[in-house]
Amino acid sequence: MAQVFDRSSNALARFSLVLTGLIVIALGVALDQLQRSPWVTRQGQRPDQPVPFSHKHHVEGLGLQCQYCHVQVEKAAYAGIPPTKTCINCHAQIWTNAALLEPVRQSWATGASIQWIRVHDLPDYVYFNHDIHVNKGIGCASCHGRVDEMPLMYQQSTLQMEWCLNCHRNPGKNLRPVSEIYNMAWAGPSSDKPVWCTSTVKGGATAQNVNCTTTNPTAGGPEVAMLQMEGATPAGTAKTASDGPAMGVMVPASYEKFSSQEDLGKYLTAQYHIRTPNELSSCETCHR
Amino acid sequence: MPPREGIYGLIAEFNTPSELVHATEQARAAGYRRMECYTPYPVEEAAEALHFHKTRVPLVCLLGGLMGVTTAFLMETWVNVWGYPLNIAGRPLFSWPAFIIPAYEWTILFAGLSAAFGMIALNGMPQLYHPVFNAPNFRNGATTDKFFLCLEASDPKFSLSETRAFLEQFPAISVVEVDH
Amino acid sequence: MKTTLGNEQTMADMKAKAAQPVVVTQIAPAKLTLAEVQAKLDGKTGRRFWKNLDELAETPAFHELMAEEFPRQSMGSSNEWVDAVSRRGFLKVMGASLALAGLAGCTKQPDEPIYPYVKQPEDLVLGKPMYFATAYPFPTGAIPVLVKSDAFRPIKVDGNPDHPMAKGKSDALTQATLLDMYDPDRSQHVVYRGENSSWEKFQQDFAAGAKKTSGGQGLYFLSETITSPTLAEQWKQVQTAYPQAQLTQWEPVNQDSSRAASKAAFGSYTDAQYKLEEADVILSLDADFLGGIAHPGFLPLAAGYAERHRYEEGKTMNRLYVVESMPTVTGFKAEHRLALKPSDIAGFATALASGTAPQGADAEQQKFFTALSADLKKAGGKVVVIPGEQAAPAVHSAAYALNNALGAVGKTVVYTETVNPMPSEQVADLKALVADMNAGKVQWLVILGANPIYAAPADLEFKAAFDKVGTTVHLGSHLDETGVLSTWHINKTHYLESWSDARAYDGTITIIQPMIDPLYGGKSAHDVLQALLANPQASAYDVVQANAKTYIKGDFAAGWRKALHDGWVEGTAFTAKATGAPKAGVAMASTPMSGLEISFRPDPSLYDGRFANVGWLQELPKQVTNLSWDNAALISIKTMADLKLDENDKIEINVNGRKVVAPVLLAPGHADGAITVHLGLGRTVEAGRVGAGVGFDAYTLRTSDAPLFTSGAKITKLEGTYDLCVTKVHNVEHRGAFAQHDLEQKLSDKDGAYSLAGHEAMERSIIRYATLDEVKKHPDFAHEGASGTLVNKVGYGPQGEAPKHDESFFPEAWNYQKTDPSSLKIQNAWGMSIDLNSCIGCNACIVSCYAENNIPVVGREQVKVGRNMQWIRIDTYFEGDLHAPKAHFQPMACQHCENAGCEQVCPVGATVHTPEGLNTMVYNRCVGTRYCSNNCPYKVRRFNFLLYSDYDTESLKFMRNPDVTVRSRGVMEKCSYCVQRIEAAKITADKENREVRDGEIVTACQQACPTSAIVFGNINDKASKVAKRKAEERDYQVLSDLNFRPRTSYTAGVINPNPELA
Amino acid sequence: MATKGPIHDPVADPMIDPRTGEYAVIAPGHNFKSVTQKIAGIVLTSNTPLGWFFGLMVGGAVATGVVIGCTWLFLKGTGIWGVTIPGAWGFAIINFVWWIGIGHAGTLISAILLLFKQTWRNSINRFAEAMTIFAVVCAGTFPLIHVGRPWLAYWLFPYPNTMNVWPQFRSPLAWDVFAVSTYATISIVFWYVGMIPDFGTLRDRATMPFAKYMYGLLSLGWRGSTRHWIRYESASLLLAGLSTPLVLSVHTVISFDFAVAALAGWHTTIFPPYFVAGAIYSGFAMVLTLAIPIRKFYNLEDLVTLRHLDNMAKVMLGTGGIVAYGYGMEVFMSWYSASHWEFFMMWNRMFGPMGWAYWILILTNIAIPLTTLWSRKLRVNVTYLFILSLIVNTGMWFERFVIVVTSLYRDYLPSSWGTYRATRWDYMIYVGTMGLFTFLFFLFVRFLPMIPMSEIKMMLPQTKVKRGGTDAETAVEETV
Repeated sequence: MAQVFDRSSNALARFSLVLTGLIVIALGVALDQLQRSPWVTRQGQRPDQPVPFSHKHHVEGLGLQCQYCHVQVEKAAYAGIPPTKTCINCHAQIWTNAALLEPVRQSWATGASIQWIRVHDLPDYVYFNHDIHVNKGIGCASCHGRVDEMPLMYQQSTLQMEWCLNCHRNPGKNLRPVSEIYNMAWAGPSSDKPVWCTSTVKGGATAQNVNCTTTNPTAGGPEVAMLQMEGATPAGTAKTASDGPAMGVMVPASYEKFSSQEDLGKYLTAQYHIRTPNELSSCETCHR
Repeated sequence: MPPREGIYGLIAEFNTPSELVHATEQARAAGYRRMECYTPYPVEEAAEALHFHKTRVPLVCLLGGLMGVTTAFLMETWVNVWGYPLNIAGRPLFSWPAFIIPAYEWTILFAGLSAAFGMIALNGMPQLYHPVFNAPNFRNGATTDKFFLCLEASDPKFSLSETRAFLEQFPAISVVEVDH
Repeated sequence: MKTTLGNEQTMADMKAKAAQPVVVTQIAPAKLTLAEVQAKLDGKTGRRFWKNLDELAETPAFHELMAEEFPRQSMGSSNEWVDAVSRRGFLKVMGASLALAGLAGCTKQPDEPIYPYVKQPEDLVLGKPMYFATAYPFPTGAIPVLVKSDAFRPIKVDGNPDHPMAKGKSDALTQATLLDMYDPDRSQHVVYRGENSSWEKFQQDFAAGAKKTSGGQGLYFLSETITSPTLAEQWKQVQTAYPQAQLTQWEPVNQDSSRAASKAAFGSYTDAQYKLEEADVILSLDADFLGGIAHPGFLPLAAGYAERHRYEEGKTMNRLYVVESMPTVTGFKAEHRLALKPSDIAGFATALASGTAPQGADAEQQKFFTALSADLKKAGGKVVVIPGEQAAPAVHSAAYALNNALGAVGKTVVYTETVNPMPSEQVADLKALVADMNAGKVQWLVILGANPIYAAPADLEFKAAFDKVGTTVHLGSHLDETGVLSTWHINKTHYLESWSDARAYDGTITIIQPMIDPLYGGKSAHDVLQALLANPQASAYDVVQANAKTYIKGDFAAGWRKALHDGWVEGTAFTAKATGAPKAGVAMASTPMSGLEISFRPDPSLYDGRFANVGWLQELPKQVTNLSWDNAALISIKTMADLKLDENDKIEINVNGRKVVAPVLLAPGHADGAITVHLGLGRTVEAGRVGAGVGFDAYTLRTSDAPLFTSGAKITKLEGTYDLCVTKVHNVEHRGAFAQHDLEQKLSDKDGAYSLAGHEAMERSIIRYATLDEVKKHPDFAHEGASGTLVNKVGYGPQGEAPKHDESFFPEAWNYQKTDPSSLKIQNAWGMSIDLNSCIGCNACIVSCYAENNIPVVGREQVKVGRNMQWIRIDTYFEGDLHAPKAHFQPMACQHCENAGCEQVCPVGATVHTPEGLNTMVYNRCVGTRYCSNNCPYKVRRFNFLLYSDYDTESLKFMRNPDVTVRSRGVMEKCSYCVQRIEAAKITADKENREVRDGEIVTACQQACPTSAIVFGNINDKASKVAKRKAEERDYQVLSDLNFRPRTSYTAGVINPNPELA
Repeated sequence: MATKGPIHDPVADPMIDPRTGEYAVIAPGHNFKSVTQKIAGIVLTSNTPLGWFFGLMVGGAVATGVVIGCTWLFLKGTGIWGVTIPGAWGFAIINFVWWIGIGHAGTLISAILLLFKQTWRNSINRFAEAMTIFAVVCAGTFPLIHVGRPWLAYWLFPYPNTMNVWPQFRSPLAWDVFAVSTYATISIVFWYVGMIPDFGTLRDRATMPFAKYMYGLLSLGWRGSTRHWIRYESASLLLAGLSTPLVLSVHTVISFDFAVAALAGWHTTIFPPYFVAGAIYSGFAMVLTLAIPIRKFYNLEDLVTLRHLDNMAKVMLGTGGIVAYGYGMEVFMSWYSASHWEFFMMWNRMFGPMGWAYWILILTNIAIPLTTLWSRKLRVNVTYLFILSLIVNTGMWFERFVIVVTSLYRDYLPSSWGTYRATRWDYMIYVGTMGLFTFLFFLFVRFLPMIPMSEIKMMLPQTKVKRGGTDAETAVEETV
C-alpha cells in the first residue's frame, strides 16, 4: 500500500488552486477592459472612405465653418452630410481633375450618391439630437474632438451609454457660450484666460440669452460675441445659435467674470435653462 | 518538498476505538504532545484525549457572513441611490425592505463558502501526499475499519526504541515506523 | 408647419430622388440543401455574411429547403407557426439560426453606409417632417387629409385641420391608405396578355382602337364612382370626340337607394347634408353614420353628434334612436335601439312617415314606435332622420317625408347637388352594360379601378359576359381578379402618388397632389381618358390645373398655390338646393318577404374588399364583434338557438341555389330571423399575400335585384367547426345569484344569457354611466356607491376608489409637483382623459397608432391566441340580456400609472418612470420576462412572442416612422403616450425657452379621433384642456382601488333616454 | 414521532427493534467493514449492471427533448410556447417552481434533520442531496430559457457595465436570481464536503489506478486525522445551520414572484409558508420515488429500511396537512376579504373553464394522500408509497399550474380575458428535464457513494468507546 501521489503533488495541487482563482479574476478584468476597448467602440478607426476627405485641410487650412457643410446642425437632429453639390461648389473651379476627387465628379455626373461610411454610428434605438445640444452650449469638439486636427475622420469618444451619462449627469462641465460652439480650440475659462458673460433680454431663444466675451469688456469696447436678438419666436421657426446677423441692441450690461469652467458651467446651466440631471438621465430622453 | 531525513514517526494500528482512545490518553500522560489519531469516522473521545477542542472554522464562517450582508446591501443601496437613481413605480430610491432579501441570500452564500473553504484550508488540504500513507496498513484500514495512533518524531520526547516499546504495551495489531 | 410648394414639377423630381423603390433581385432558383447554404455562407463574415444571408433567404430554393426541413411548419398547421404575414419572418429567423449554427457566431455590427443627396432640395431639413395637404378620394366623398412626409416619404395620413369639414379629424380607412400605398403586392407593370408591356404601347393601341370605332361605337368604360370634377370634365371631352362611347359607373357598395328615392321625390338626384350639431332628436333608419366613412359625411356627422352628446351644464343633450338589423356602433351609442329584420325597416319607416302603426308589430315595437313618433314631433324641427345607404329606397323616401313633415328641411337637413358629378343608379347601369357585352356590342371595355369579376352581382355572370368582349382594359392598383383576365392591365397610381381633384361630402373641392413619385410608375384614370383626347401626352397635372381654372376664382396662380397649401378651394362648397316637398316616394316591395333573411353589408374594416391586402385593417378588430382576420354569418342569440347553431359552427347558406360556407358568430342584439354577412373578404390569391384566402366571399350570394338584402335563405349545418379569430371573448356564461352575493343591489342581468365579461365590467365599475336625471340627482354618481347603474362596492378599496395619497406607504416618495429649474415653473406631468360619452368605437385611433408607432401585423394565427400587437384597443362590453343588450365602448391603452406594477417587477429596470410621469418602456433593455404584463391589471402590454416586425419588405421600410424604434423579437412594448412627439415638442420649446403649450403635443390616437373623445396634456397646468376634464366630477379611473394611480382617466358616460321608454 | 408498542411480532421480523417496536435504521449484524464493502462496492465494482446502462440511455434519450426544444426556442422565440397575453407565464414558470420545490426535501433531510440529530437521515441524505442538486439544475434552466431574449439573461446579474445600468432589486425575479444561485452553490458545496471522507475511502479501496487517482484528487488527501474530523464536523454543522434558513428562504422568495404581484390569486400573504410546506411535500414524494426502486435494485433494504420510508411518509403527512390548510385559507379569505377580485378569482378557479385543474389538484394533493397516510400499514407498504409519491408529485405540479394559469387568464379587466393552451414544445421541454434529471441521477449512483459511509459507521454499535480500553467486543454485546 504505497502513496497514490508523490511528494510534489501537494505543492502542485495548492498551486493549481491558486492559479484557477487568478485566472478567474484575470478573465473578469479582461472582459471589463474589452467592453470599453477601441476594438469594440471603434474609437480611432479610420474606415476607407470613397474620398479621403481631410477635415484638417478644410477646417484648419481653409478655415471653413462647420455649418458650411453640416448645414442643419442647429435645426435638426441630424447635422447633415453635405450633398455632392457642396463639394462641387468649389471643386468645379479648383482641383477640377484631381484623381482623388474622381468619385465626387462621378457622383455629380451620374447623380448617384457618394457612398460614405458612417464614422459616428450610434445604435438605432438611440435618438441623438444635434440641434438641442448645439443650441444649449455643447460645442462640436466636446463630442467629436479636434476635428480640425483630423486628416482622416475618426471617432474620438466611446459613444457608449456611460459616456453620454457622464455629461448628462453633470452638463456644467462641458457647457460653453453658444458663440463658441464652433470654436475647435475652446479650452474653457481659466485664471489666466478668463471669460466675461452677461445676460441680455430674457425670453428669446436660448442662444440670445447670454453674451460672452474672452476680452475684458470693461477695458475698451468688447468684441462681443453677439447673436441675433429676438423676442419669443413662434413655434417651428426657432431662431438658433447663428441664424442671421447680430442686430444691434448692444447693451454691455454688468459683465460677470469667470475663471474656471466650474463657475461658468453653473452660470450657463442657469442661464440656458439646462434641465436637471434627473431629467437628462431619464430613459426617454434618448430611447423611444 | 525535498524528502526530509529520518522517519516521520511511529504508528500503531488498533481494532477498536476504545483501544485507540486508551493508548492516546496514555501517550499524552506519558508526555507525548506531537501525535495524531486516524479514524474512519469522527471519534470525539480521541479528540479529548488529544486535548484538541477549539476550531476556528465558526469564526471564519461568521466573518464570511458579515462580508456577504454588507457587500450586498451596500451594492443595492449604491445602485439605487447614487449609481443610477430611477423612479421605479413611485417607490422610494432607498427601498430597504426590498434590499433585505438579496442581502440575506448573500450572507448565507458567503458564510457557507467561507465555512467550507475555511475548513479545507485549516485542514491544510489539499495534501495529496502525506507520510502516514507510507505506513503499510494505513490505507487499508484508516478509512475503513481500523484506528491509528501516530507519535511523531518531531516530538522532543520521541526516541525510536523507547516510543516503540511504549506503544507495544497496548493491544496494537502492529507498530511500524513511518518515514517521510 | 406646412411648407408652401415651389414649382411642382421640380417638386416631383425631388420626390423622385427621395424614394427609389429597391427591387429585390431574385437569384436563379436552384435546389438547396442546408449543407449548401452553409457552404454558400461559409467564410462570409460581418457585413458580407448578412448581406448574403438576406439574398439567400429571398431565393425560392431557400423557401423550398425550409419547406422540406420543416414540413409541418410550411403547412401552417400549428399555432406557433406564423402564417402568411410573417412567414418571411420565419425565413429570417432561419437566417439568424444559421448564424447561430456557428457560421459567424459573433459578428460585429456591420458598417453603416451614408447616401447623401447629390442636390439637396432647398426646403428639406432632414429629420424635420413636412406636411402637405391633399385628399383621399372615396366614393362617399373625398376625405381631406394632411400628410406627414419625412424626406418626401409619406409616413402618416391625418385629417386636414384647415379644412372646414374635416377639422383635422380622420377615420380608420383613411389612416390605412398609407399602408395601402406601400403595399408590396401592388401591380408594378403595364401587362398585355400576361406579358410586361409599356404605357406607350397601350396609348397607341388604345387611341388606334378607338379611332377604328365609328364615333366610339362599342367603346365602353366601367368606372368606379367618380368624385373628381376634372375626370368628369375629361369624360365630357371624350364624349364630344366619341359621341357613342359609353361610361358606366359602378361599385359593389353604392348609393342606389338614395339615388332612386331622391329621383322619385325631387325629380333629380340629390345628396342630403345633416347638421347634427343642431338636432335634439336623431333617428337613424339603418344608417351607421358613426361607423366610418362608408356612410357619407361621417366626419361632420360624428363630430356634430358628439358635440351635442357631450354632457355640460345648461346644454340640452341630443337623443339618438336607431332602427337597424345588424348591431353597429351607431346602434349601441343610441339611447334607444330597435332591432328589425331588414325587410321590416322599410315598413317601420313608412309607418312612421304616415303616422299609422306598423302592421304586425309586437308590443315592444309598438311602444318604441309611439314613443319615438311623439318625441320626434316634440322636438319642433330640431330633428334629423337619417336613412342608411344600405337601406331600401322606401326607407329613404320615408326619411324625406319625415324630415319634411317635421320641418327639419332647411334647418337641420339640407339637400344639395350630389358629390358625384355624374350621379347614376349603378346596378341598373351595370345590368345594361352586361346586356351589351353579352350582345357582343362591346369591343373595348375599359375598367377604371373597379373589380367586377370579383364583386359584380352573381346573377349577372359577369365573367361570361367579360369573355365576349374584344379587348378589355383594367386600370387597377393590384393585378386583381379582373386584372389577370383583362387583355391590358395598367397599374394604377395611388392617390398619394398622383395629381387629381375630388369633392368632399360638403362639396368643397380639394386638389389631390402627389406626395411621392409613383413607386412603380403607374397611371391614373386621367391619363387613360387623356389618351383619347387631343394632346394625349398632357400629364394629369396639366389636366387638373387646366380644369381647376374653372373653379378657382380670382388670380389663378395665387389661388392655385393657396388651394394646394390649404388643401381646399374657397367657395366650392355646395349651397342648399331648392327642392319642393318630396313627391310620392318609392313604394316598398309589395310582396312581404318570408324565411330567413340575409343582409349584405360592406365590411366595417375592409369596405367592399378594396382594403383586403392592408394588414392593419385585416387585423383590426371589427366594430362591435371584435372579429379580426375573418368574416362570419352574424346572427342573433335567439335565431342561433332556433337554428340549433353554436358559435364557430360551419354552416352552408343557400339562397336559391347560390351557396357559400360561413362560420357562425353571435352578434348580440342582431335582429332575429336575419343573418348579416360582410362583403369584401374571401379574396383569391390575386388579392395579395395578406388578403388572399381570408374569410368567405359573400358576393357569391348577392344578386342584382336584391343587392341590399335577400330572403328565403336555407341554412345547413356542416361537419366540423371553424375557429373564428375574435380578439375579445364574449364569455356567454350564467353565474346567476352565485355571483351576486357581494353586490349591494342586483343587476338586471342576473338571469338570461348575458356576457360574463360585460357583467363583470359593470360589477367592477369599469364602465360607469348614468341617465340625465340621475346625473342631476347625483352629480358625483361616478364615485358614490348609492344609485342604480353606478359604482358598486367592489375591489380592495371602498366603492372601488383609490386610497388617499397620505394613506400610501410612501406618501412623499415621488411627487410630480416639483418646480422645474429649466423654466422655474411647476414641472410637466403628462396625462390623458377619455370621454366615454364621445367615444363611438370607430377604431380610427387604433389604425392611427399603427402608423405612428410602427406596430407590426402578426397574422391570424397569432391574433387567435391573443398576441395581437395593437397598443390601443376598443373594449366593448355588452350589458344585460344578450337578446337586446346595451354596449359600451372603452378605449384602453397603457394608463401610465404613477405606482406602476409593471415597473416594480421588472428585474432589469426596462420599464421605469420619467420625472414627468411617463411610464417608459426601454425596448433595448428588455430581456422579456413578461412579468410586467402579468402584473398589469389593464393587460395593455404587448409582447413580441416571435419576430413580428417585417425587416425584409423594402417598401414597408419607407413607411416606418423614423422617430420610433422598430421593436424586435422577445421585447415587451406598449403605448408610450407618443413619447417621440412629447420629446420633439420639448426640444422645440427648450430652444425657444418657453413652456410646452397646451395642445402642442397631440397623441396619434387623439389626432385621429373624429369626436375629440381623447384629450392629452399637462395635468399640472390647471388651464390645460386635460386638467379641466379631469377636474370634472364624472372623471374616474379604471380599477382605481388597486392604487396604481393611472394617469389616464375616463369621463363617465351620460345617456339621455326617453322617459316613456325607460 | 415514534408510535410505541410493537405492531409486528418482533420475532417474525428481525428488522423490528423489540424495545421500540420501530423498524431498525440499520439491519443488525453490520460492522464497519461490511458497510464499507456494501456501499463502496456499488461504485467500485468492475461489472456494471445492464439495467444501469439501460436507465442511463433512456434518461439521455428523453433529455434530448430539452436540447431540441431549446434550440427551436432560441431560433424562433417564446412564441412557440402556449404563453400569450394575458397568460404570459406558463409551463416554464410552473416547471421551475415544481423542480425547485422538489429540491427542497434534499436540503431538509441533510440539514434540518441533522440539526435535530435525526440519525436515521444518515442513510438517505446523500442521494437526497444529489436529488436536490439535479432538481435545481433542471429548475435553473427554465428561468433562463423562458425570457424573450435568453442571450441577454446575464443582465439579471449585477456586474459593472458600460451602460451604467443594474438589476432592479425591487423585483422578485431579481431576488430569485440571488436565491436560486445561492441555493445551487451552497447545496453543491455541502454535498461535496459531505463526500470528502468517502472519497478517501474509495481512494483506498479502489483497485483501478485511474479510479484511485480521481478519488484521490477529490478527497484532497483526506486521511481521517482526528483534528481534521473535528473541523470537518463543525464545518458541516455550520453548513447545515446555514442551509436551513436558506432552504426556507428560497421557496419563500419564489412565492414572492406571485405574492408581490397585484394579481388576485397571487397577492396572498399565506404563500411563503405554504409554498415551503408544499416544496417539502413534493420533495419527500420525489425522494420516495427514487429511494424505493434504488434500494430494491441495489438491495440496500438493510440500510434504507422501512423505518426511513415510514418516517418520510410521516413528514409528507405533516407537510401535506399544512398545504391543505393553505388551500383552505385561500378559499376562506376569498369570502372573508369581501373583495370582489378575490371572490371572482376563487369562483373562477373552481367553476371556471379551467376548474378541472383545481379539482385534480385537490384530489391528488389532499384527498388521496391525507386520507391514506394515517395508516401505518400503508406507510410501510412499499408499492403503495411508490404510487402515492407519483400521485403527490402530479398534484404539486397541478398546484403550480392552478396558481400560475388560473389566476392569470381571467384577471381584473374582463376585456382582456383569454385562455391558455400549452403547445407540443411546452411538453417536450418539460418531459425533457425529467430525462435530464434521470440521466444525472444514474451517473450519480454509479460513480459516487450514494450512502455516506462514515455517517453510517457512526450509527453502528461498535462505535461505543469503553473507558479503560477493555475489549470492545464486550461493549458491542452490551449495546445490542
